[in-house]
Amino acid sequence: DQALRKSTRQLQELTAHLQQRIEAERAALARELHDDVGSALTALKFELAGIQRHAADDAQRRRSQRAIETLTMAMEASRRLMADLRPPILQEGVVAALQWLVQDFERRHAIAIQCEGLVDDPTVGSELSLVIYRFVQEALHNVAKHAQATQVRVELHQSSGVLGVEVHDNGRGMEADAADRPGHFGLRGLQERAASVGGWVDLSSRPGHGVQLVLSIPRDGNWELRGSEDAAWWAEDGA
Amino acid sequence: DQALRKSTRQLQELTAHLQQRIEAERAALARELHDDVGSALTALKFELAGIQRHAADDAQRRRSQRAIETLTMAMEASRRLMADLRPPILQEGVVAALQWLVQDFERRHAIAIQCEGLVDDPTVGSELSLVIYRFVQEALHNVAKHAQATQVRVELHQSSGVLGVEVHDNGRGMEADAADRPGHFGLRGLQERAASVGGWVDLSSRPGHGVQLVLSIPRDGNWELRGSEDAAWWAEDGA
Amino acid sequence: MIRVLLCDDHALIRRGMRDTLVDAGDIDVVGEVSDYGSLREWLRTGSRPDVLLLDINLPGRSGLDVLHVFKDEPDAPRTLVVSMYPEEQYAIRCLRGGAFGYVNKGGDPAELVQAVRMVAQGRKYVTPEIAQML
Ligand SMILES: Nc1ncnc2c1ncn2[C@@H]1O[C@H](COP(=O)(O)OP(=O)(O)OP(=O)(O)O)[C@@H](O)[C@H]1O
Ligand SMILES: Nc1ncnc2c1ncn2[C@@H]1O[C@H](COP(=O)(O)OP(=O)(O)OP(=O)(O)O)[C@@H](O)[C@H]1O
Ligand SMILES: [K+]
Ligand SMILES: [Mg+2]
Ligand SMILES: [Mg+2]
Ligand SMILES: [Mg+2]
Repeated sequence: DQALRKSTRQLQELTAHLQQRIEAERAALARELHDDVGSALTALKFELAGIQRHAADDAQRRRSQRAIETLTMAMEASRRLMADLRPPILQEGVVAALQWLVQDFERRHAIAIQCEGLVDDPTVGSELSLVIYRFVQEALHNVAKHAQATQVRVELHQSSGVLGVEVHDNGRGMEADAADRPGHFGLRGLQERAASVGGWVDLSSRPGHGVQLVLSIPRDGNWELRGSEDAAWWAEDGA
Repeated sequence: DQALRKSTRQLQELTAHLQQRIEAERAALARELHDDVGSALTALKFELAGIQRHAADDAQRRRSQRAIETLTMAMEASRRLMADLRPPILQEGVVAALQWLVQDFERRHAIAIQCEGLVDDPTVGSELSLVIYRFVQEALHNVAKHAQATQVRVELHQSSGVLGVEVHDNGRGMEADAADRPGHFGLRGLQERAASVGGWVDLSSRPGHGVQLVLSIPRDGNWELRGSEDAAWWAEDGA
Repeated sequence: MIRVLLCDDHALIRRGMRDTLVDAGDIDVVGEVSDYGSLREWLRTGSRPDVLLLDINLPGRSGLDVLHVFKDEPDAPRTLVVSMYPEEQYAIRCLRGGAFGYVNKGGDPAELVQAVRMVAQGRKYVTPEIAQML
């Protein structure tokens, strides 16, 4: 029993370590992409424009136009890669990043999001802020993909040493076992991420009554690892 | 106690899943870099050469020369990134990398692997060598995870224009439909990788008689894409 | 002539921006600096440019930090922020931070020229997309 407890703790540490490695690696890659590849491509853009401005004839102008279009494709591809790896907006703080996610969602889907607590940046390190960002990103992504909601709410709050992030929708809701659909990793990934910083995710829903997704991260350093019973994340709404 | 045992198993699965995610993510990034960014930059290289050939005066020639140099910097930076994403041992050649996989397996599982043909490096580019590496890696991974084998064999051979890589075990074997288990991506991923370089994977097995996994890559440049009928990869052993 | 100062840590990009602006005919690039320290120095000893082109991603103090410092300085130069990031993420923050405009370096270089001319006249350079978001 003692041995098992120890091996559980070790595995938990390993998991957190792996998750951190993923994120650290992503951040390093994003930086390299931005600094090395991105800068060279940007410089090239100016150079090609210079060639086009000074083109002696139509054929050269056409050639440089084509080259500019090809370059633009490469730049877009690398920008997509970069944004996937580590959203640059996070450098401006969690609140700015979440506001951007909200605006982006509103623009894309023409649904106004009701925000609360997106005011002062909580004092969180870069790891935590990425966990929060990915949580809201995936939650909003799911709302857009599955919910058919007309109201969405994003909330950030901090009380009694727990940082809470919530995303609610009033859409069609989901069944208890939908989160475990094989091949669908979104929600499971969020749970893993949360666990890697000592937090957890609660999900509650009833078909027809939307989904409430809550990320909780203890901030007093005294959090305990939740046992496997508690970790079952399904809570029947209203139960 | 039961609960702990269960949570240990869950964490074990999670760890394996995370480890795979690291690998999968790296591979996906390298592929995207290669396919999206890399191919556009290669096209651009030709376009710039054309612009330089048709330059009307020295100033334009100088500008296009400068652009070519900047492009070369961008290409080198993205190539460096891609190299980072690949297992570094591959730089030593396919044979060295496979030997390392074999030794690693032997060390971890105390089963000696019988090797054949792991002598001279076949002349394959970096893309092919990654496909071969991942094939043996996943095959050995499956042997460790599922086979309960006492004998394992890894073979590399080249004949009549086809490069063949085989991994056999004498374990409990598997059912025809096991490869399609939802949520299990290993074998399917291998098939996709093989197809991406014009090759294919054959799997044969009978319950109780181990698994034989064969990767074939035509090397004469004359290979045809196998139709969807041929692509059904299941071959009853001995049939 | 419009007098422009460039602040970007990447030499090739500075060269590209310089060529673009100088080719326009009515713009003069009076200096190039690569970080906050050298920018400070230039502003202390040199004369005030009509427009400062300021990169966001600088070693040390970021472009956004620089804007913040400028807020308390009445004679700070009019600043046009240039960045490799797509505009929707940063434009609004920069404009609220006191910038006169925001241009994506990866975009059409002709836009840079247009933006510099507007800012030199003391007008804000705001694209329709950004105006919509404000
Ligand atoms: N807000 C929501 N409203 C309704 N159903 C939802 C909502 N969020 C998730 N679901 C259901 O839960 C399932 C699992 O969600 P999850 O995010 O894990 O996977 P996914 O979104 O289908 O795929 P992935 O996130 O891996 O791209 C979804 O397929 C969907 O059926
Ligand atoms: N060498 C083997 N011996 C016995 N069974 C095998 C062997 N290789 C694969 N299998 C069976 O085939 C299934 C599918 O294998 P596959 O590699 O696709 O998935 P996995 O190993 O279960 O998961 P993943 O590779 O995604 O981590 C396995 O779950 C297992 O049942
Ligand atoms: K930059
Ligand atoms: Mg999802
Ligand atoms: Mg497998
Ligand atoms: Mg910079």
